Amino acid sequence: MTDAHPPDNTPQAHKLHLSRTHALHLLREMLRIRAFEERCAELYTAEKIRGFLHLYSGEEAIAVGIMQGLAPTDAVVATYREHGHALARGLPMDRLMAEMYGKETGVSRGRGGSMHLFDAERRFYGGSAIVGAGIPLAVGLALADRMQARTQVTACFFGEGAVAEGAFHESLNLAALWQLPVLFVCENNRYAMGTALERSESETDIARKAAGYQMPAVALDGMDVIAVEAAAREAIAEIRNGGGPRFLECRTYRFRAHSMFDPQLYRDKAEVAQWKQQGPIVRFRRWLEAAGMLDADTAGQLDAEIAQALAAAVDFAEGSDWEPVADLTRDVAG
Amino acid sequence: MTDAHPPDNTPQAHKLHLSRTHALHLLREMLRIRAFEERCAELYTAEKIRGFLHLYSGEEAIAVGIMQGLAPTDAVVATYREHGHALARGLPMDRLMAEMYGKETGVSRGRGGSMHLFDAERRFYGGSAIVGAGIPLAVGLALADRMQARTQVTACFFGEGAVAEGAFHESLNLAALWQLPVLFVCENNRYAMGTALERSESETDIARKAAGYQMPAVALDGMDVIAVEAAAREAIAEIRNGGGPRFLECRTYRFRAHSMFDPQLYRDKAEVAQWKQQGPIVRFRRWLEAAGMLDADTAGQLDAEIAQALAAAVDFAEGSDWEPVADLTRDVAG
Amino acid sequence: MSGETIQITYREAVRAAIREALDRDPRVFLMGEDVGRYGGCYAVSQGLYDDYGPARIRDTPLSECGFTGAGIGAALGGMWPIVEIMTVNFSLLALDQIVNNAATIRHMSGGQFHVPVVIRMATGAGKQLAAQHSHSLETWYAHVPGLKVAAPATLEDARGMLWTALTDPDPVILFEHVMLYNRAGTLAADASAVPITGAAVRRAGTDVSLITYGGCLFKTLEAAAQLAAADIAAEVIDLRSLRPLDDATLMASVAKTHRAVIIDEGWRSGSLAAEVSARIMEQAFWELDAPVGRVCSAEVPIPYPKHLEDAAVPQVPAIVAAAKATLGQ
Amino acid sequence: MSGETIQITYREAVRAAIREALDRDPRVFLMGEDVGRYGGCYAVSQGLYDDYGPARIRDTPLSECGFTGAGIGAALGGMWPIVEIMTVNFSLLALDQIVNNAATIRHMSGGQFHVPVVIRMATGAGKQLAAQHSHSLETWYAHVPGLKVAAPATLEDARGMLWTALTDPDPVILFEHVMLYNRAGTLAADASAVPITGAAVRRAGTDVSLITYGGCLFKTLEAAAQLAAADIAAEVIDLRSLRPLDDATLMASVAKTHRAVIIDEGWRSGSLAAEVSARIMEQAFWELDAPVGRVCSAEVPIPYPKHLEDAAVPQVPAIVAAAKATLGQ
Ligand SMILES: Cc1ncc(C[n+]2csc(CCOP(=O)(O)OP(=O)(O)O)c2C)c(N)n1
Ligand SMILES: Cc1ncc(C[n+]2csc(CCOP(=O)(O)OP(=O)(O)O)c2C)c(N)n1
Ligand SMILES: [Mg+2]
Ligand SMILES: [Mg+2]
Repeated sequence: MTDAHPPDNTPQAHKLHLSRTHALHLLREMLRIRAFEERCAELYTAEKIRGFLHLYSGEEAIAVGIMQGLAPTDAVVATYREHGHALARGLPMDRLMAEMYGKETGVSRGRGGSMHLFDAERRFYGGSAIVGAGIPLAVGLALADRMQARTQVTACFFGEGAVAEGAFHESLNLAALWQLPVLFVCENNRYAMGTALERSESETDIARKAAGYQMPAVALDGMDVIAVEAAAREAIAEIRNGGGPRFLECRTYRFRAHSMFDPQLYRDKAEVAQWKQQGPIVRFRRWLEAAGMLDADTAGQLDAEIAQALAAAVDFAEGSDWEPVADLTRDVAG
Repeated sequence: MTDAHPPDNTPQAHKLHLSRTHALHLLREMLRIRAFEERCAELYTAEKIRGFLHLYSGEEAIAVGIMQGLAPTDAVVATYREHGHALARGLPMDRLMAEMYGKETGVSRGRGGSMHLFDAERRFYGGSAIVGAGIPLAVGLALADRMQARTQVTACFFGEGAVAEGAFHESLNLAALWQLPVLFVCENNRYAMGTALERSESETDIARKAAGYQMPAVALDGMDVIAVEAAAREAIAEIRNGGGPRFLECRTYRFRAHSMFDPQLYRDKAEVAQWKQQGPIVRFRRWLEAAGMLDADTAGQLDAEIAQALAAAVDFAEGSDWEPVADLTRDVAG
Repeated sequence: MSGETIQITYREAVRAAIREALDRDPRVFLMGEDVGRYGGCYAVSQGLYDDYGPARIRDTPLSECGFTGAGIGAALGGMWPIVEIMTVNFSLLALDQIVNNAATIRHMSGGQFHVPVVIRMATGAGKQLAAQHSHSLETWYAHVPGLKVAAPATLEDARGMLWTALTDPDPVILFEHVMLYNRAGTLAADASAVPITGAAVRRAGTDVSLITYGGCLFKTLEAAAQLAAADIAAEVIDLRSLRPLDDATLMASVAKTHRAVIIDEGWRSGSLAAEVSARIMEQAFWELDAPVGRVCSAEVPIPYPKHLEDAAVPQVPAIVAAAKATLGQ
Repeated sequence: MSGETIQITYREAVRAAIREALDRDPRVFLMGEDVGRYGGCYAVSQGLYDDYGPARIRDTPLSECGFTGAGIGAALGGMWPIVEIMTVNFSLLALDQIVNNAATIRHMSGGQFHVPVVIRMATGAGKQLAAQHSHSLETWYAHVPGLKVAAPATLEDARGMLWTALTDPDPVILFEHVMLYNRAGTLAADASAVPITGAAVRRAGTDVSLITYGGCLFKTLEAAAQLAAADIAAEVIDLRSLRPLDDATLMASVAKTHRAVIIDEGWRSGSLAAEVSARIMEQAFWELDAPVGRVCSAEVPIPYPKHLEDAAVPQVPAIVAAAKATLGQ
């Protein structure tokens, strides 16, 4: 397979007029996510975080790139691997960390944990642990916007594994049939748990598959934050102008195990190592340095800021209270 | 829409070396089905048949054409509109009629009725009343054949409405991924109950949609029994030779209401009339006459034979017993 | 109330309720398979498409998971969708969306989101539609916290529950029994919203409580009439709300009659009737003069022929017999 | 029996059962998401892929409806498939196939066809997986005629039920509680098939019957031990088979103890516990000295944090208290 190797090494910066401020913002966003994820892994080992924990390391360029194109009134639907989306969408790191702990100050009162992050203010609709089940929701959110004559867009993230689910098929058809304002973002990290794409799809070109719903679809290098941002901006503008749904297949790779329980029997260490060298952060950082936009001082400062924010978030989580047992059945009908 | 009109009028007989015997066989099969269906409609009005009754009139060329290519050991999975498939597969007309009545001598002991015809001997697996739900079964039957190193084919019939269901998507992917011996036959009669194809699918070219699963797929005139037979024979041969699944979209039209409860508010009488003129039987008969294969005598004889068989079937059904209430819970586990 | 009444069928009552909702609030719309041009598989929405157009009477493809999920999403997005799933049989394809999304989001999000969707579906046997088209799975839905579940059996409830369900911030499932659509009767001309919680005593009595809902209500009332002829005063309770259950009304009745039979078209094992029986056990055991009985469907896929279908589902004689059995007769 | 024993976990016992089945009959194969190269989401099938290859240890795409239906079809076609649905939570996507196809075909075809499929799935809460990953929906499956449903709780049953289920001509659903996989213990080295119908008395007692299954069995045994310390002799019954229920064993126990509590991780309303309670009501009412109690899950989507998850599902103190309550303590 020709695309079984990491993509080449040149971020597509020419597609955007990239100011240094914005470039550093993108880097900061990706670094924040990476740092958060790596800390989560430690906290999992320390048994501060429990349940399932799915980390986003390696895929940061997608969430960060896409979010650049969204307005605050747009909506986001994500998956169980959604810390990155939440952070990039602007959910506060401390409340996210508190949610990881299951504390009452968490974004979902601690009830959701890693897989169920919600934020009404930022129209962040989770955080769904059923593969593919967020896709119909996104279609419905877009339908609501359309019926209320709002020009909002709903961005819907899912993995390439979800493409095999019936929910994917039914939803793409609905969105295309009704020309709804949905941006479908497939995070194709080549594996669904241990199942490689070519063992789950008869058509491995996901963008082509999506195009079969009569929906404009493109595949792009999901490790190039600039390419993702450019594609997102273009697609979102078209959607907002009433052009109907758009589909972006972002090709990427997950650097870590599927979840913390995964011994990764299904892929070679060498494959992982090779992809890591082409990771979204190292590449972008290298490129920024070459372009003279990032010096050691700035880099150090960025890292320090992030470390501080993260430490504060952990402190916040540690210091927060558990929801009282008496509130167990609060917020439930029937 | 260019294909909103009935197809042209020339059966594709050149595709087969058509003997008169075989030609008359095809005609007889279609006539048997038509006669059965029209009698069922009367019996429904007479309240001999109850429940839902979905008639196949207008679509006979598909079941008849496809069945020509199947061996007795092949398997068939059909829908709730499956009287034609059952007859063409060789299920005895009298036991089918008894099933319509709900009599114990029926092919399903009378328990299934119109929507649930079964015959183990002829590997006829029903008769499913959940749209799309037969498709995964067909995939499984083919998997069983494959795993047991048999060269059998499973023919799976469904309407174009089923294409929107998740079950369709998941099943086509599985069949293509595993290269299973399934012949998918989409009976595209342009409507799912009252929903026209263009209101249910963003991609109205169903064959193209199927091809998106990396499965050879063709669309054909489903009102031309010769064309259907030719396509079926070709596809089945390829499947049997290990070529993996094939997809036939047979374009057709249902002459009657969706079921006996349908006032047909969603389509014009003129549209129906126009299609009827191009019906599979009138066209084939006209062509046979022109080719000198059918004279008035033979036609009269055919009609008489069929009328007699049908009368016998009705008598058989009328004369049969009901399953005793004491047997209600026979054949059920748990 | 004006005192004026109209003649109306159950089907028309549901339609009138949908119409009223569409008129009252622009957030309301109806979506489902063939609700528009076809007029609804049970003709409930006939005429609405012409009056409200394709956006608000929205035909969907055959995609139960997709459009039910979209209805839930639209509710999250500020609409008040009425999702029609043709029948409970097809709702199995949408269960994941209902159970894992609609029912969980409010609690799981710490109360940030509500899902004001109403999902209507036809249920039950009686039309000789055989094994795949005759389910009564109300008990499954009634099992799920986060949902409210109601079964309008009367014209008043068919007319009145929809608006209440729509204004409820949580997802509400409404079950309409297929054998009720053609029932005709009189209804107050100004009939409007009724509660979706709380059972109703449909006939007062002192000897035995007959507890039922949906399609079995009228069979049970008929049984009560026959029992009256045998000098047994049966009280008939229509659960109306299947989740939550109205324990107070049930227990008050049992405290009076000391005997109860539950009539439920669901298969016996794991039926809603079991839950009602268990609650009477827990809350009114010491009141009971006889074990609580159940009249449920036989545990078999429902067969097509009328005599077997009839034999499979609850019928008046069985109800009468069960009621008498609690009295030792 | 040789008398020889081995140390084994529940997970290994299931794996040994799968291995044995694969060895015994060429019709047997395992299919499901990540059963192969990954080794199974709960590591049950680890190592099997290497030994049996991709055809018999068949990884599927994320298509619960499709591959479960394909398993049912393969069973119709003469195979004996073991379909693994990772967890009951995802089985909602496959319910249509299970209820409308697997459970109906034998009866609906007049007995012509059988569906010898076995569907295994993990169930239950306890791993802090939150609202969408912690369901206990055994009661739903136990409601459906045409299915057999069993819940192996012990090592013997984990080892022995699979072969019985495979040789059964009808579809069998096996529930494996997630909290059991790591349980270790001793098992006869030559352990083999055990029945999938019939309850087991896991501890004999005379004062109260504690009736349970699956993940709650060990909590219930622990409660019985605590009760013994308080001089209450609890009998512990493991239902094992959830459909059909073994009424005889249940009623024999109640006839002896005159008191019963059912412990069930399902949500209380519409729980399997309700069915058991209703059956005791019907079949043993006059034996009862106290109302039958239920210890079930709180009616709430299961929350993530441990203290709330623990509060939501049955725990030993609640079982002890419910048992004592039947004795007026
Ligand atoms: C319906 C359903 N089936 C199975 C699972 C278990 N599961 C969780 S994540 C996952 C893999 C999903 O892969 P993909 O969609 O590619 O997303 P990724 O994890 O790679 O980001 C599986 C099988 C699930 N959560 N939901
Ligand atoms: C899952 C499901 N949804 C809805 C229905 C109701 N229904 C029965 S047939 C039908 C239309 C199917 O159309 P199509 O697949 O085109 O087949 P046709 O009837 O035209 O032969 C519908 C909506 C059903 N039986 N099953
Ligand atoms: Mg993936
Ligand atoms: Mg059609």
